[in-house]
Amino acid sequence: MAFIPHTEEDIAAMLAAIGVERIEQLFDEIPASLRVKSLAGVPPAMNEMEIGRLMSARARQDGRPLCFIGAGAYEHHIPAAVWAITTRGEFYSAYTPYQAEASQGTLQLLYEYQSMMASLTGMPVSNASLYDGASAVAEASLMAVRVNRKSKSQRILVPTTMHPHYRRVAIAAASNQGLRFEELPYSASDGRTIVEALAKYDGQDVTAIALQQPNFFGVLEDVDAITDWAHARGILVIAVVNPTSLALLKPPGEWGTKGADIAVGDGQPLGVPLSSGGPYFGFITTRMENVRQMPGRIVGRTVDVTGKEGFTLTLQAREQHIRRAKATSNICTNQGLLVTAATIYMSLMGAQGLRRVAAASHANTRELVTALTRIKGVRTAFTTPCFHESVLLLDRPVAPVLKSLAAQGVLGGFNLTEHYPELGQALLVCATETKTSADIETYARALTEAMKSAIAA
Amino acid sequence: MAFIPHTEEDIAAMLAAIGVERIEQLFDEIPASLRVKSLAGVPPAMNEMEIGRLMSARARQDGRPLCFIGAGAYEHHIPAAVWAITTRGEFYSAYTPYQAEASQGTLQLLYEYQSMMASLTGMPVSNASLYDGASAVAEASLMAVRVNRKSKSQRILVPTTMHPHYRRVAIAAASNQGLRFEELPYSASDGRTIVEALAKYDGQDVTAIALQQPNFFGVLEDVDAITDWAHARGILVIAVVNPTSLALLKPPGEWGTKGADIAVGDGQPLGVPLSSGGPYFGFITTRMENVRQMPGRIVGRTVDVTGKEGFTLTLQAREQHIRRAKATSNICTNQGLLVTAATIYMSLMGAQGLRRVAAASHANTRELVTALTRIKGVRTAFTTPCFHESVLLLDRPVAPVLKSLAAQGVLGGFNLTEHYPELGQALLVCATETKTSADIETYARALTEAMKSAIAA
Amino acid sequence: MREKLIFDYSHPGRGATDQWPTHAPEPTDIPQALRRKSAPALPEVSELETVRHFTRLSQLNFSIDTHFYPLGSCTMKYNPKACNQYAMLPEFLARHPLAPESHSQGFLACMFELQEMLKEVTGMQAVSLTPMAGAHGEFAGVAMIRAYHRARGDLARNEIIVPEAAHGTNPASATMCGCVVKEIAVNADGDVDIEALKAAVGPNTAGIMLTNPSTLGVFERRIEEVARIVHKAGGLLYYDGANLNAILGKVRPGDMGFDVIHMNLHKTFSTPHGGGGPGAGAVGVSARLAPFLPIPIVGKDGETYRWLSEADLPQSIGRLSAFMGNAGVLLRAYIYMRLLGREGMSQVGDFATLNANYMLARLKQAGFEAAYPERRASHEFIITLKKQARELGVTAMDFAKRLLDHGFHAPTTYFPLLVPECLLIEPTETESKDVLDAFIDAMVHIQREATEEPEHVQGAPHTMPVRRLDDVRAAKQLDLTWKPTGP
Amino acid sequence: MREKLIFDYSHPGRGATDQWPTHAPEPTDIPQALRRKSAPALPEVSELETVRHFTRLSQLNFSIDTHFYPLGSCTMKYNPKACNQYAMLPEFLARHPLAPESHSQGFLACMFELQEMLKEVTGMQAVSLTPMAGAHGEFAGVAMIRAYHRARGDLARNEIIVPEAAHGTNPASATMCGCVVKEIAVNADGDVDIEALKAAVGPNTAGIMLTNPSTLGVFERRIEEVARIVHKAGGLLYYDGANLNAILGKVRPGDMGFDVIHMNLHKTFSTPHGGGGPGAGAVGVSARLAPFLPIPIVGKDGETYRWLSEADLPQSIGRLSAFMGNAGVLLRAYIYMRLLGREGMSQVGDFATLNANYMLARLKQAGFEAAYPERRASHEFIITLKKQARELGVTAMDFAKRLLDHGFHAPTTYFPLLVPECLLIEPTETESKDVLDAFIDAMVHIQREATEEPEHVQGAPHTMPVRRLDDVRAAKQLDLTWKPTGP
Ligand SMILES: Cc1ncc(COP(=O)(O)O)c(C=O)c1O
Ligand SMILES: Cc1ncc(COP(=O)(O)O)c(C=O)c1O
Repeated sequence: MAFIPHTEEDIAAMLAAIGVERIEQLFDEIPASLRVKSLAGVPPAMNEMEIGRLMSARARQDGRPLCFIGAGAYEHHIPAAVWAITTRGEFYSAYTPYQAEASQGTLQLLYEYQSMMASLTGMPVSNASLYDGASAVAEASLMAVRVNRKSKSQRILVPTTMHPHYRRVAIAAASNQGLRFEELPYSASDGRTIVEALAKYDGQDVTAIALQQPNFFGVLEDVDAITDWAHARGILVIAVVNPTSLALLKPPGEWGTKGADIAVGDGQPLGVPLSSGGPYFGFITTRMENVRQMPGRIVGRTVDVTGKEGFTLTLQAREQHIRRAKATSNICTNQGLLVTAATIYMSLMGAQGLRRVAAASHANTRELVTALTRIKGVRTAFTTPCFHESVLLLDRPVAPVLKSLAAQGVLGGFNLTEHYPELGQALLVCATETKTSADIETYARALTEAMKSAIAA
Repeated sequence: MAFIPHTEEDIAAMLAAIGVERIEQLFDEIPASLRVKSLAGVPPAMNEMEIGRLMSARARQDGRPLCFIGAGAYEHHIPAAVWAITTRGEFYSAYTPYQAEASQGTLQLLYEYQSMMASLTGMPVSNASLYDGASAVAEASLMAVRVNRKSKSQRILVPTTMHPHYRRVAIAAASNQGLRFEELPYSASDGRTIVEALAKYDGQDVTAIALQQPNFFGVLEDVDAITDWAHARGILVIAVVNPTSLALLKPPGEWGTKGADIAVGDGQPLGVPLSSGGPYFGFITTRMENVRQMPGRIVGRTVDVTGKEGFTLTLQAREQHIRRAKATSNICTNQGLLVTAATIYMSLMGAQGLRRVAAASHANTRELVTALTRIKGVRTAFTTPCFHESVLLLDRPVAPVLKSLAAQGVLGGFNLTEHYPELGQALLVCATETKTSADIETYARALTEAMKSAIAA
Repeated sequence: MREKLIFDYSHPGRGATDQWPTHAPEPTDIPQALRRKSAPALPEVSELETVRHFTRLSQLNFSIDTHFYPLGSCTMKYNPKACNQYAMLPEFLARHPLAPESHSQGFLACMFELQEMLKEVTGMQAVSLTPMAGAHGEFAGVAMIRAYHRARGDLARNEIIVPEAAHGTNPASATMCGCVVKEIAVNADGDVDIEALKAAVGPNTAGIMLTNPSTLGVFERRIEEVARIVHKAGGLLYYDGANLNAILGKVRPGDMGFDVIHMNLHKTFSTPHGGGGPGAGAVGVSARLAPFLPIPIVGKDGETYRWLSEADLPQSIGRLSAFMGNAGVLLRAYIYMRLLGREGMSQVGDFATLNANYMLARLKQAGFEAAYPERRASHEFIITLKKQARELGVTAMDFAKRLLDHGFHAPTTYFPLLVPECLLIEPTETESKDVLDAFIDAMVHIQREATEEPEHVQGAPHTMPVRRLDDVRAAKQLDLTWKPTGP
Repeated sequence: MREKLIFDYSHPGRGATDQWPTHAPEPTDIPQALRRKSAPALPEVSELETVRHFTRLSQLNFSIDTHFYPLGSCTMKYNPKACNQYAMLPEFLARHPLAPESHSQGFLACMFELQEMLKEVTGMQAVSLTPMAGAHGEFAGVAMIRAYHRARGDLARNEIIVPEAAHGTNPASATMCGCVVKEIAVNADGDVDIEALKAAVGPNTAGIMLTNPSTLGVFERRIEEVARIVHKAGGLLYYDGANLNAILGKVRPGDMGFDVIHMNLHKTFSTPHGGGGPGAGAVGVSARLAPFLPIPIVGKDGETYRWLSEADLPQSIGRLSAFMGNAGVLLRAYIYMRLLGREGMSQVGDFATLNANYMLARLKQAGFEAAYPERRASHEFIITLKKQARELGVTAMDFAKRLLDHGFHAPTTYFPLLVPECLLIEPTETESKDVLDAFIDAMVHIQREATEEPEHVQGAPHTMPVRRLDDVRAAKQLDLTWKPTGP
């Protein structure tokens, strides 16, 4: 019996103590008509050796292509120490630190995480994680509605330049509560949200604006101007940021004159493997005065009965297990293990290391763009300053080009034509610090090949 | 500076405390003429990301061929739990448990290991490990000379059927002290040591006989007869055994009427990966009366000053750090981490699991032999009972056949022609429990192909 | 044992330089106005300091790998190491979520088969793996219920009925979906009060959320009647799968009449709890809700697996995560299910239930008061210490803290809220009788201590890295981040 | 914290069945006479019990990852996690030692480059990686010395000179090679007594074994003279590389005149100590000893790597292990050396030495007595507590045990034997000044305690899983294995 330690003797003694003869009897309160007849659709058990072979074969099947896709998930170097420690049983197989005294390891780590994330985003407080970056935008929008009591509209402005999946998740998650998300247009020539277009909202009741920096195209928005515009009109500012970029770019807490009100994003770049899209983690930080409107767990430092310092979950009155239908969010299980990895990652990197990761990734993407735009039929879409990701325009359809690249073992980027048809045959590319000049050469050679075989548009 | 935590400030404060101005001065006792000028032959540093890429590429280069080689190193299933726990920092980065009170984890584990290994071999005591199986044969031979005080000859009989590398290691390691190893012939028809040939030694001074079971061909020797023959003549018996086989086969402690005197072998099959030949570990067990002649570390159970049970290194007076030139061996650092893995492995397997591993490996090898001998030009060398390894005879040269198999991704076995030319074109094959019928089919297909392309002898 | 903050190790100029890119030219093309002025206050520590600090921190935790962890409602069963090892194969870790299908067939095959297995064990018709935890699955489920009613033009249905014993996420999720929550009572025997239910349903009823077995540790016996009442009123039934472990292979939510369910893969299918997460809250639905499932879902065309998205499911409630949810968790659940296989599934239900009923019987014999003494335990059960609290001044919290000193993680305390001074105890099937016996011995020991030396229990824990912590101070004098002290 | 024996968890019929082959037919072809009659007494435990037991055991250890571990002569530096991760890539783990060269080029490239790098940092002409620990390398080295003399017909040379401060493995290894050991004195300043050396050499001298810096923590200043004397007498010089960390990138054994050396890769090149091993004791030689190196060695023909064996090296001392030694350890050393690179090598020597001299200076200032107060420390140094032992009855052992209570592994105690009541302290370069300061504070604290409350020090440790253990009883009442009690 897989993972079940009971011997025949154990079972007999246990049944005797209960006063029944067979385990079956323990289910006698379940209506007989409902009992499962068979689970034929579940295959027979494999032992560990067999599943190991199967999984290894499946992994090999997907291979290790050279990946230049970013689009919200970035392949960064992950120090070996990160997961060697993260997967230690004491972190891996513990749960939410409800029993603080027996969970000081997790709690202190979360306190350290909150401190790092607050500093990175330039905000005073952080929670202990949300599901992912996309759902964090939804949570931040809901939080903005709670915080901005003066606004009754529940209108949230969202630039079209925000990750299209993030926008869809926000709509799916928050529209049921009546929030309305309105798109802000961008300029097809510079890839940025059109600041002038905001004038349209002057004098209207708007709850918040969510602004992604860098935006989905990698382009840097004029966050200062937009933040100041919003604050002047009582509109809250939600910053949606890539944590790696914050080693280099102005943190949300310093946007405009007063800083953004809430910062969110996906923590994946901080030591979390690509892993098909998850588990990642969402982060959220805010001003101290908003802390009681934050969703999710928060850890605080306190003392024990002898005055000794210790850590515990705090401000639980916000949460579902206390406040139930009136909680700030329904989140319970969060992404703790990924926060563990990220905290170790940030410790190893420090500000300087993280800045080098950002700078190297940025430089590599520039090198990539230079190499690719040397190829006939390939040019850059925007010349606006960007961070570590860039849009290319092809003179022929993107889809078959990507297919041909994939056949050569190169994942050439994210095809923008579905989400941004107005840009034409646009491709979003990214080369993080993990890519070498040789890799970039490989891509360039493969693209030269691919462009040849694809028919010009 | 890789792994060096010193800041400029630290360095200045430390130099000041020492009273020097530059680190260089700390080396002022080294004659200037001797100082290193350059280390140009060492390449510049790589960072972790770069070495990770390099090692991944090198690993991929060697691939994952389907392996049917045994010959002293066996590919068995290793439960994921084994190395997940073995590589925990507390085991991985500790050293020999000199400070017993701060090393109870390692010490208790070693005590448990000794208990398991003693029981598996059917002997009363075990040490805490030797380097590997081959060097264990050498240590056992030296130990036999110390134990068998009546014998003055330092002659050790070793069957030709013992692993040829083991024999060579024993000679390299022990002949400097005057031990002489004499080979016992085997029968080319049944692959076993010729018991009758022992008669030649009747009446001679022989110190010990070392007997491998199963022997290098996988064939089972008549250990009872040989053990009794030896004991009747005051000759010690050193059993050289595969620990997996002991779940099924008679343990050394039960060989003949009185049992073998010393049992050794390589612990690799117990949860240690093939890993190009090491690190593995050697084990040695013996009768209680010989314990003071054993080489290597031994752990004992004792009590602390309050009477509480605990574990500590014991009988250290045998060892080099106390007895120096008169020690039972020069071994100091042993193979502790591998013993950690093996102890976890044996716990997960238990007697029943280990027996199933042995039985499954044996059955798979039989299936393999059946499948391969269906191919024209392939037959078995011996029909004698064997354990999980078998000798095939080809009607054409083995070397090119193996080469052709390798080109098809199959490592077809160990070529016996160098070490056992008298057998003709002989090939040693093994299929452990990790091989499926489909794998065996793959081999058979590949061999059919390979036999075609190779020229008949 | 204390461990200082990582920031206390920090020194300007120190760092794990080996981890940093060697070549990192200044990004001169980024305008100064968009740049950061001062570096964030991340620690500056060496790799050894980092490893040592976090290794030492880890040792301050209780966990399944080190301690019995009978946290009711959380199913803290053994997390097989194989699930982690094989989910972390280099190729799986490196797979980009937007990789083309040509480089995804291995991964997608696992996901497709996981969907199929989950359908089979729950009796549902379709599954989406995308929700990232139980509560996320609840959100998806209620959102589908709303979408279903809306699609039928049944716009008034915005009430979700929830028994008072429900987990907090149930009402909170309903609120997240813009629904109004109606709590109904449960009977003295732990079942839903049928009369209260009848009174609650009506033309505004969107649905009911039920956990079965309930969080009271008993099976809802009149589930068929409940289903009839709700369905008749035009509502749908939502199944909170947190307690699926109890009935795995015994009875299926789909057969009980549920229209939509979530499963906590981090409970029933043994993916790690990770100190708080990640989880995975796959949802399953009956045929009529299938069009509304959140995307993406894995489909199969001939021999090829592919993502189904908006185009395939135009009525979908949409996306719940940037990509496909907690893929790495799903891989672990897949491996676990294949390891258990058909036979293993129903053994889970058998032995989880056997363990709980054994503990309940033994504790009752030892004089502890069961909340539902006449009922079978499911995979968990409730002990109420209201007598101890009243007579000895020793509360459930005191017992919980004292259990830590005995080397046991405490059961869930003070949940469900309707049972006073309660301990919700869930041993799981992977624990041996020896462990259960030792826990029971500890309870008996603490009970004796509570009589003879109550202060000792009230003052517990005594052997943890810290003594009992001041939660009130934590919430009043907020200290949520370390701040660098001036230079 | 106690943890019972794994056997105490065992129950007949329990087991981690998932790990067992499903199909395991009876081997009916193996005669009963050759079969085992009764099963070995291995534990019968579940996977969770196993994981929990060994995880808990691990927590009872001090280790580099958790504690400062200044064990002199052992170089307990940080073991980078990268070395383990990349040495354990699935392909490396699965590679059979007898795999053909067609499937070995990646692995062999690493080994070849490792050989080359080791040659460069030691100044030797050829290297064999096969010895499995330092002592094994010593054996190989002395065996080569003997083989060299023998090959020249110089058969009388069987004496190995060893300074009295030498590590026990030196004389023991010489004996293993059938040599006679001659110990010579060292001076009051820690250098070899040149007169004693001159008296010791002669026509029977096979060679001398030296550690430099010596185990006394000082550099042998007259090494060139020593080399001249020994070489002139017809002997060869053996270098025990245990202390190579001190001089890495500063001075090379080959340049000092050594003919043969071993390196402890598990010290200088940071492969893990594993609770006692494995190590790797690669040997390096000057040109004249190259023909005698143990096999196998990795050679390069054009672009192809291949094993050199008997055929290539007919004068080799032979094989020392069944295959090629501790290959996985060698991979870790290779990765470490590539991470450090050229620059990193000499920083090791710099900072290992800086740390030791800093501690020595601070401890001297605090009133502790250095064994060689006039000398520079190498990467380690000796404090003698003979005054404390005499005046307060508090011994080096007592200090060592009390240090455990302060969260520090003890330095090496009572070695070298010639310094009474000694602590041999080796901080290594990977420890920060903060840690060294904390250790010094602890020493000062214990010194004060030894004066004011000597019993407390003598009774240490007080906070470990056990108090001081009875070694005498352990050796007298031998209890070396657990035995099943009757049924
Ligand atoms: C009964 C019940 N429902 C729902 C949940 C919520 O699940 P999750 O924490 O995965 O969001 C839990 C888990 O804590 C639970 O116990
Ligand atoms: C000076 C010295 N020489 C030799 C050795 C022996 O090395 P090993 O333990 O690797 O066999 C040691 C290690 O303990 C040592 O310190």
